[in-house]
Amino acid sequence: MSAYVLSIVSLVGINIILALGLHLISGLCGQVSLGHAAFYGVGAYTTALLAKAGYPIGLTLPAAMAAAAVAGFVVGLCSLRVREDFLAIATMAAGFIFLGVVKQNEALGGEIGISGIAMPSFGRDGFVALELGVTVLVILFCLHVRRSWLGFGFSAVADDDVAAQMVGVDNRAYKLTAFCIGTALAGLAGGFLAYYLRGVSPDAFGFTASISVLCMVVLGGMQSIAGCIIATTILTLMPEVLRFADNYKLLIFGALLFLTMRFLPDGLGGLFALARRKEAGPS
Amino acid sequence: MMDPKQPRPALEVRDIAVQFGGIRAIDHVSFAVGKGDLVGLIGPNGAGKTTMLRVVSGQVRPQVGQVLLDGRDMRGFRVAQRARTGLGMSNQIVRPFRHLTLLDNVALAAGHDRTSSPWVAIGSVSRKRQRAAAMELLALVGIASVAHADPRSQPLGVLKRLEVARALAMKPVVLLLDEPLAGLNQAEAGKLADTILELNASGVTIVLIEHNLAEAQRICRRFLVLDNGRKIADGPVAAVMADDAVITAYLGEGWRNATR
Amino acid sequence: MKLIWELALQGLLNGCIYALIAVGLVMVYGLLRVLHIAHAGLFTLGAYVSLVVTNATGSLALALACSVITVGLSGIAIYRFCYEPILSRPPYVVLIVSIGLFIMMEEIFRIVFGPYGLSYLKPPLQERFTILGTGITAAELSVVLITIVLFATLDAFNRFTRIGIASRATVSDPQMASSFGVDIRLIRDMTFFIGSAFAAVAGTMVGVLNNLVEPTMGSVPSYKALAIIVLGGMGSIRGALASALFLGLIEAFGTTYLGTLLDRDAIAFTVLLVVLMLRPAGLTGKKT
Amino acid sequence: MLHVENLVCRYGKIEAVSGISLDVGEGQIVALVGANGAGKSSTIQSIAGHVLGAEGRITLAGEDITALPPRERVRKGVAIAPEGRRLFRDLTVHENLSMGGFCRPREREAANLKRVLDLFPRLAERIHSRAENLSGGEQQMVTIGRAMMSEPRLLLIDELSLGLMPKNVDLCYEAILRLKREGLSILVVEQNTTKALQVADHAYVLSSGRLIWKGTAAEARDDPSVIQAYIGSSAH
Amino acid sequence: MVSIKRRLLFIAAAIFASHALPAAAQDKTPVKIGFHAGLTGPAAADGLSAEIAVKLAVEEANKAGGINGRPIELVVYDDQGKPDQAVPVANKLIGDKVVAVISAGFSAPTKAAAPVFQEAHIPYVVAIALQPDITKSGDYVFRVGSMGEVEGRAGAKLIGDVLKAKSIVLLTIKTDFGKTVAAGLKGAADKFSFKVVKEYEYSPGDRQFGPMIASIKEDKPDLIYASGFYFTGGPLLSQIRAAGINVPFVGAQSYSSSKFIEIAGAASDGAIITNVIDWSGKTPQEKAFFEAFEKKAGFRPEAAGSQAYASAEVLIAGLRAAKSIDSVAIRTALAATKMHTVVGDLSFNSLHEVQRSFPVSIVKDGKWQSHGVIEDPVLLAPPTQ
Repeated sequence: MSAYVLSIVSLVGINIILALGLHLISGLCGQVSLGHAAFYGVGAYTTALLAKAGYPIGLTLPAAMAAAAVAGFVVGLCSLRVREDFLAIATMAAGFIFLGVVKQNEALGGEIGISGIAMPSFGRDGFVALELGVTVLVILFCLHVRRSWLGFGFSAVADDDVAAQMVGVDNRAYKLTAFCIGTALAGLAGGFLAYYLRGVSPDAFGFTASISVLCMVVLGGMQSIAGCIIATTILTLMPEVLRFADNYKLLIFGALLFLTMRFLPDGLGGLFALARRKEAGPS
Repeated sequence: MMDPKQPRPALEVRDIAVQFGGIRAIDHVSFAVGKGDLVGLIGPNGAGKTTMLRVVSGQVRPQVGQVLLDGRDMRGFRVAQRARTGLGMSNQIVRPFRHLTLLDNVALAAGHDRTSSPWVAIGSVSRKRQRAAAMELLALVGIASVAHADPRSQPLGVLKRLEVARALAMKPVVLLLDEPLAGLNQAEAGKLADTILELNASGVTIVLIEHNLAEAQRICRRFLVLDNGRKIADGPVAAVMADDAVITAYLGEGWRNATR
Repeated sequence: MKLIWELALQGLLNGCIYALIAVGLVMVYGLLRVLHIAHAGLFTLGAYVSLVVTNATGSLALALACSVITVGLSGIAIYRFCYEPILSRPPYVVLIVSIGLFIMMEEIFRIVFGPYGLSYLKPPLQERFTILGTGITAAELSVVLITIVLFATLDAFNRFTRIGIASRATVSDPQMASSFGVDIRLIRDMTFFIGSAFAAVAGTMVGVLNNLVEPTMGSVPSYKALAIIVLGGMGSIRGALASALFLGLIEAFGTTYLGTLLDRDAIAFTVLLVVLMLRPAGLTGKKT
Repeated sequence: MLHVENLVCRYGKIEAVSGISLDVGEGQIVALVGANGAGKSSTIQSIAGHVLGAEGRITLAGEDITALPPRERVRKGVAIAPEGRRLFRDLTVHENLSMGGFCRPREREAANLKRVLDLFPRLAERIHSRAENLSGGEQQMVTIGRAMMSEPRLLLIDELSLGLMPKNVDLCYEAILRLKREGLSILVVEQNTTKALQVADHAYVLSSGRLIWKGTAAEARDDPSVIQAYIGSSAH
Repeated sequence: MVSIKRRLLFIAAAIFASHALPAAAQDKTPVKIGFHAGLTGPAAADGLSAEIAVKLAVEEANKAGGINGRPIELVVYDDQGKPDQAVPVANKLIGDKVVAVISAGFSAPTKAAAPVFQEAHIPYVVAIALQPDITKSGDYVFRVGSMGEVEGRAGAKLIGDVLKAKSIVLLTIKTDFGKTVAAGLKGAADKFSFKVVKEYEYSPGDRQFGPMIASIKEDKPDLIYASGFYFTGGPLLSQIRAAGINVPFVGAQSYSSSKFIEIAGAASDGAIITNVIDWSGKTPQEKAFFEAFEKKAGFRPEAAGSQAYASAEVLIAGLRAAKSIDSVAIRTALAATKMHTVVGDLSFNSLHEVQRSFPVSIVKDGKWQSHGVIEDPVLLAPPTQ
């Protein structure tokens, strides 16, 4: 595989981890978040700082997950007080505050960011292998969560959080768990991104980034892990595929987003469900 | 009104008062429900029945008073904790989980030990046992044949039964049923009422809020009547229904002259 | 002391622009519970139409009229073609549609008008006045006056005309309004028209104030206006005006005194978050 | 005035009303009674046009209005005072009343308003209060007044006395008796059977979406089976 | 006024005529040069201008015989201004077998791409990205754009020596560019004996500066130095003037777009910047560039376009000098660059940061005009580590 393909593939992997994190929060547990990139950033910055300090990848990535999960827990606690649109905007606020703090803090590199992170000792191919391996593990983990009683509880909370309580599912604990796991995954993705870019700069974690992750999750269909993975892959590859379209790339991206949701509101997951039903229909 | 044979009531409500803004929804009401009892909580619209139920279930915090479930004070217990402590609840307006099959709706409740905390929940996958239990419950309420259906495609009668089955799956000490018969036709209502009666006969303590007085009278042993937030009667069904205060509450002032 | 007075004035000025932008979002949210991000694209469209027409004809007044009409009609078109068919969907579906639309609009502006932004050939409203010891340009003064006049007019329209009352009634209970003879679709069209027209005015004034109309000029309003409708309690026009002015003041004083701690957006959103935690339904919102 | 034939309403798969026919004569008060969930509200809402996909035939003074949307029906002369009152909470009393007359020419608003304030003098004092700040009784008066502003030929009132103090219930009933004397046809859904049967000319009793009894109100008052249908037991 | 020092003209190594290299003339396969910039998204304005400039340079070079007889082929990719897009773009360019790459991308994408090129040993010439760490990626990375820190020092000399201001207010745009310029300027303030009485920061998204200007009035500075871009600087300057503050307004090369004057209108008169290019167009080379660019683009080249053009000049000269497409040879040739470009005479230091002087430009009669030059090889020496 050429370096180009490898770099694209690892970017897809990072985005899948990131999007699956949001999928847990917004798709499975129903808490729409407009601030997911902040946790991506927390992970990336944690990794960057530790890696610069000389810690190995085996330590920086878990630390990134932990830091992002703690941040996720705090935001989750705040968000328990608000619902739906208010929740979306509260998480958006969290994203802006994260960015404001990072940009103003020279210890975090301020506007300049952090650079010069060394590739892990096992080299670039090893890194890509590790990253893809972890991506697979994350996918398996998400599939497990979905199949487990945790996912069962999440879907109940997403569906109707009052009814969930009536069957003994503590909606607060579940929402917080979703936030912690989902943001930990975002932190993990951020950690990989820091190595991938050999550095971090604040603008990669702004509102636009949060929106594009949400687009991946929604386009995939809020309920479907496969849909989420496919949508993430498509959206990540889109700039590559659309290189020919040059000047019209973003326009096509916007149009695709608009048209898909306008005419296929259940996303790709909805499309699969439709196909399955058609298949199952005649028999 | 405790049954002397029962040492400890399954559910006890002590001196509950609830005020919304300037309106007193419940005005210092107390009652107890003995184990194995089947009590109808009745009263005209706006009497405070649903508020009372929400107080018991933990959705509304009363200004004054206590709720005891099986002798345990429920103060500070949120809805989910109460549910796990043994309060089975069904909703007046059905609230199935729309994205789960009927079977899974019940299985989720049957697995309340699995969902007790996210840590426990993530560790277990198999739903086999809970689905088996759920299937039994669906059979018990008579909807096993549509166990794998999508709740959105089911008629109200089925969903009402689903509510009951889901509440039962919590293995409740007390089952609170909020208008399980509302919206059902005569035949359906009669059948569901029979089911409720059977459940009670098998040992489940039931508190039933019901507007369908005909069915309620048929199955309940005891009626508890609320009107304007106050308890106006409590006792055996026949006695309560003969009570002038109760009939006045239902039919309005002057019914006696009118019917003569 | 003079500084505080000037900061307050500048804060209110920014607040006025926020209010003009946010009012459409608030009206749409009140009526449809839709977060209409593409509204920020209409704001940009308004700025472009005004600039192009002014540069072609030399008349800002004519340009403003064109802008209001074009943008108002575009607002209706967005409602009819983009939102109306998916209103029954969960809110995030409409949100993503709106975001997609906004991205498309920004890109179309970039492709049509170029990425560098356009300026007025002869920038209008550049005269300077001194009021209460403070210098103010005609453009700034116009923003304040326009805001006062438009909001007073809108308030009067909503309170004293039948159709205005009907639109408030529709926000309160669409089914009942309909059962007394109100054509709900007409009200929605009207709401989109008025809200978008306000955005057109805001876009025009921002274009004049900055003498620059850029394809991306809607980005900041796209999220800032969301903060305003939340602060204002979602759906209340007066609440939006109050919270827009409040946000303008917070930013003016915040950037001056806390600028080294947090940037403007972070200050605004910190306040938003604090307000949300204390009053989960917004500054002026009622608990529902 | 109103003729309903074989009305069926479904919500999804739930059939709330299964084939009801009823008539309201000109200048009559007709009471529709029955237990909760009997289908009374669905019936009255179908007549107002609020229920999508109601089947059957509804005619107003011989004119078929079955297919008309609510805003057309109100022009034809059907006005509703709905259950739970559903005032426009953020609007003042005056604005609420003005909305009631939305489908009529503005010139007639003043005259209609005078009529309503004449009917409920108490509203004149609260004319500029926001609807949500009114007491329950006042709200019910605004609800009826709002319906009257549309110059109806048929007034539909859903759960007139629900949650009202007895004094206010009496006030409202006096008002509708007065409207009846002025020639208005009124269909009232009531759970306060006694009160309804005192003022009504005719009564229909519903149970589980079906019509189980009909006759004059006087007969209803004397027929113990009506009470039985309602509370479900032979109380006396 | 400004003492215009005599410019030293280097005989650039690059001005070898192609016929001077007879042996290579037979090989006609194109030499591929990579180019990436943000051509869509928020970086598009600079990116597109840079693309025009680089294409122009390549066309001209091809007309002049290409690289020793081989035509140059430019491979252009859009990094969208995003770092995560820049890594695949870099790898794709490597896959396309480019011999060297020019970046007119912003800091974040360029910073992400630099290590990739370094590891692939592909010479990478950075035109406008100012993030200080970029050249630290390794010895294959060169920067033609001056570092913010250096430009800040040039600004300090302009303020203290030329404009003789004593107390200034510093308005810093919150980008890596603004922050590094501010750091350089503050560091040199003592040396040029003026005081920064107050520093304000603002965001690139800001267009309304009322509160800040109200506060500046209280500070009563002799001069205002504001880093920023034409789209912030234009509105900022006109608002400063509208508020009645009439002290000199000084900025950096990022205002050099004619849009700046268009936006600020009459208020722009007298604004002074440290520039990348001498607007007088005194040398035929500059004049030709201005004319050709304007013909192609429809507007005058600004900093991004000029620096991108200069980057292409440097790279093409380096390729010609290397006489081979071997990466070490190209790198060595680039490192030895000492030539006159449209942005003046330049050379690289040990870190491959550019060493050059700063022409000063002033707005007069609605046009950027030459206003001398800041020359001080010691002061303007870029850091070596």
